[in-house]
Amino acid sequence: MSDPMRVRAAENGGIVDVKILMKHDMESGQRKDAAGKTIPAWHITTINVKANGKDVLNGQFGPAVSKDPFLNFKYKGAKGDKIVVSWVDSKGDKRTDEATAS
Amino acid sequence: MQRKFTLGLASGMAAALLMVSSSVSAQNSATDDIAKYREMIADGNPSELYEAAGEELWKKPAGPKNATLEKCDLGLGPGVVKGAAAQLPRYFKDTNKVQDLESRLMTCMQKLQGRDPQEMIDAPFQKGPKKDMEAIVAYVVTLSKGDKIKVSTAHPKEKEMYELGKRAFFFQGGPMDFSCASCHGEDGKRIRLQDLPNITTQKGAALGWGYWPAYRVSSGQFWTMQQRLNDCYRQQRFPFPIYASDLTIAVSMYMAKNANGGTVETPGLKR
Amino acid sequence: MNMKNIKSLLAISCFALASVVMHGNVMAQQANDPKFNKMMKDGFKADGIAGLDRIQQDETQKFCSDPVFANSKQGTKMREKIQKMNMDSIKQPSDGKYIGDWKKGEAIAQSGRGATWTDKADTVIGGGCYNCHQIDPKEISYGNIGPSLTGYGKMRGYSQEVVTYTWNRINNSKAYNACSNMPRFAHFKLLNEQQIQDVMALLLDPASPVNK
Amino acid sequence: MNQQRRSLLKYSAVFGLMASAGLISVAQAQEWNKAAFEGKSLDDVFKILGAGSPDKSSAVTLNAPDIAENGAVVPVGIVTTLKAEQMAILVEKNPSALAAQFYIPAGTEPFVTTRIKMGQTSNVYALVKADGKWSMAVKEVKVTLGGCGG
Repeated sequence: MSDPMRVRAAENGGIVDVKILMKHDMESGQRKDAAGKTIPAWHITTINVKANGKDVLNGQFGPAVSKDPFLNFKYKGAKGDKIVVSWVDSKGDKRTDEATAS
Repeated sequence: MQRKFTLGLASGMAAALLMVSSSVSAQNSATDDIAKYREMIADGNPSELYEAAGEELWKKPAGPKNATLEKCDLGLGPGVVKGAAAQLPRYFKDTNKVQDLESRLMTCMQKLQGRDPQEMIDAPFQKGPKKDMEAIVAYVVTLSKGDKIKVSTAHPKEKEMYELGKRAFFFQGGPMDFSCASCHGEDGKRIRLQDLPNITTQKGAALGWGYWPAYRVSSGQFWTMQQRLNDCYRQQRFPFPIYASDLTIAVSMYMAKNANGGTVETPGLKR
Repeated sequence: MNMKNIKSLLAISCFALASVVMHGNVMAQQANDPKFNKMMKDGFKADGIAGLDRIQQDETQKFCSDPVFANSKQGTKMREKIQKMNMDSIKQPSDGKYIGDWKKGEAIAQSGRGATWTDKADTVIGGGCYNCHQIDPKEISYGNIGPSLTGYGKMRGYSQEVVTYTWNRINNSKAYNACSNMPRFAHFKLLNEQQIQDVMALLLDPASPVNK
Repeated sequence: MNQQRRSLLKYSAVFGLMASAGLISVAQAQEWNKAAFEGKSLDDVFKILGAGSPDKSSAVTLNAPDIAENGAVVPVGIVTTLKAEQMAILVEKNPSALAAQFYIPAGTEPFVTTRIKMGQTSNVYALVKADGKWSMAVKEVKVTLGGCGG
């Protein structure tokens, strides 16, 4: 079961600045456990951001993106835009959260 | 910068004046670059993820009594969370003890929810009941962000705890002869590139106490003050400090009281 | 030293001696506090290689846990006693060799690992030298709790006197400064003889980057 | 802020449920570019992305620190004056060079910042695809050893 994201979106001069924090271990596949066994990679693979139903960003992550990923981008939009962020990870887990541009 | 330069001279050899000053400037540019790095990651502190989870846990009925923590008294009255972390540790009449945030939360979990504190004490950090504790701590300390640190030693037990903490701070042991003071007892010191606050001064104590609990970048974990202290003792090569023991509360009391007047900047974002 | 000083020194040491006899303690060093002792005893548990014996202080640690006394005039005699005790414990290299391999020494200086409760008994303990000292000028990540050691041999020369002093200092820094922040590497077997020879080479081999 | 977060949590619960029930398909537009992320070297990834050997361009800016205090979190941003359709972040000395890739629809600024892991000091590459052509910026980021190392 995945934990909620934090999504913040602030409009300024017709540009919406979106900041997303995702809760995910982003296991690299490079680490070993106490017994010396490699911990398999487990990471977010794709992330989709929509504003009012329209794609504003599509991202793809490899295992080299940091734990608890942070993403910041900007699009042309307005206050009140409904922003929906969804990710899928390499095990097929999913998470969707929403915020409103302020 | 001026101070570092002087220190570099003091610790260096007079015969190597030129060499020392050139390497000090290289060091200064390295520490400046580290400062830039910290600035770049300051926006978007993953502590927020824990804080949101903690608020949920605070309001969710749990434990054998199926109760929430909403009536928990952190020193400002039942249910008052805003500003509570800024005045801890403190003396509590009901337990007749000086408690830090985590030991007090254990009392609330026991009294309100009927949870066994020993389970919390024994759990490893970042797992099981401690995971809940960490999220709740993130929630509570965020609600003191920006407040002034104001810890009292007016009660005799608080004063006693402070003195015991001070003594523990200077207590040397282990195979490396370390005490807390070995690293945190002088101004302007570093381990590798990490600045070490001088916790014996108000300014240094505020830099340490004021920024923990924090999200720790190197481990990708949110660390409570208890875990921060625990890892200090690990690096000191001491035995394992028992969670929420008087020892840990006493050292916290020493740091917090010294930090009085500083600002609560928690949750911080640390290396 | 004038007469007055000698007199007061004598008075102090007599008094110190007397109080040792009377209380089993040294004058002005912080008193034994049962409450504190209990807090320490109840505050820790043994974990892996980090046993509770680690908070059983030896004389040096006890003395240095009271910096006010340790740095005071009254503490002078005790300070000297502790330094002598640590000096006497130092062994010169059994094979007569002081200088090993500086490359291995650099690796030892870089590592700050070992001896914690998350380590195993056979975890190789590092010297952790860069935690506190600047050494190879190419390493920018160094601490400043101890003095810079860059140019160590080049500045001091490579005389037997310098070599012996450096050997002693790495083996047991408390022989020169009772409450030095530097661990007693030989006393607590943190580094073995060969490892100390390698660290010596890092500082005192003319080919080491430290001396370039 | 609290009010906002509460509604956020409520919404996310609903959306999570919808997603798991298959009522909305999440991120349906994109398949993960497995081959590119599994490419070991820079050249491997360039080839898979169809980037050939991209030219360095002053129109592409890579924002990254000179020194990272910790390799686990290295902030990296790309910004460009070009009309970017795609952006990618590559780390030369990582076991797999490609760290992240972004598709920039019309209306979205050619600006993105994220955080990546670096195993050691390495060159970091910012790639931008605009008008069908790839350009890039390069910067070395030093990864230092911090703390007591224990």
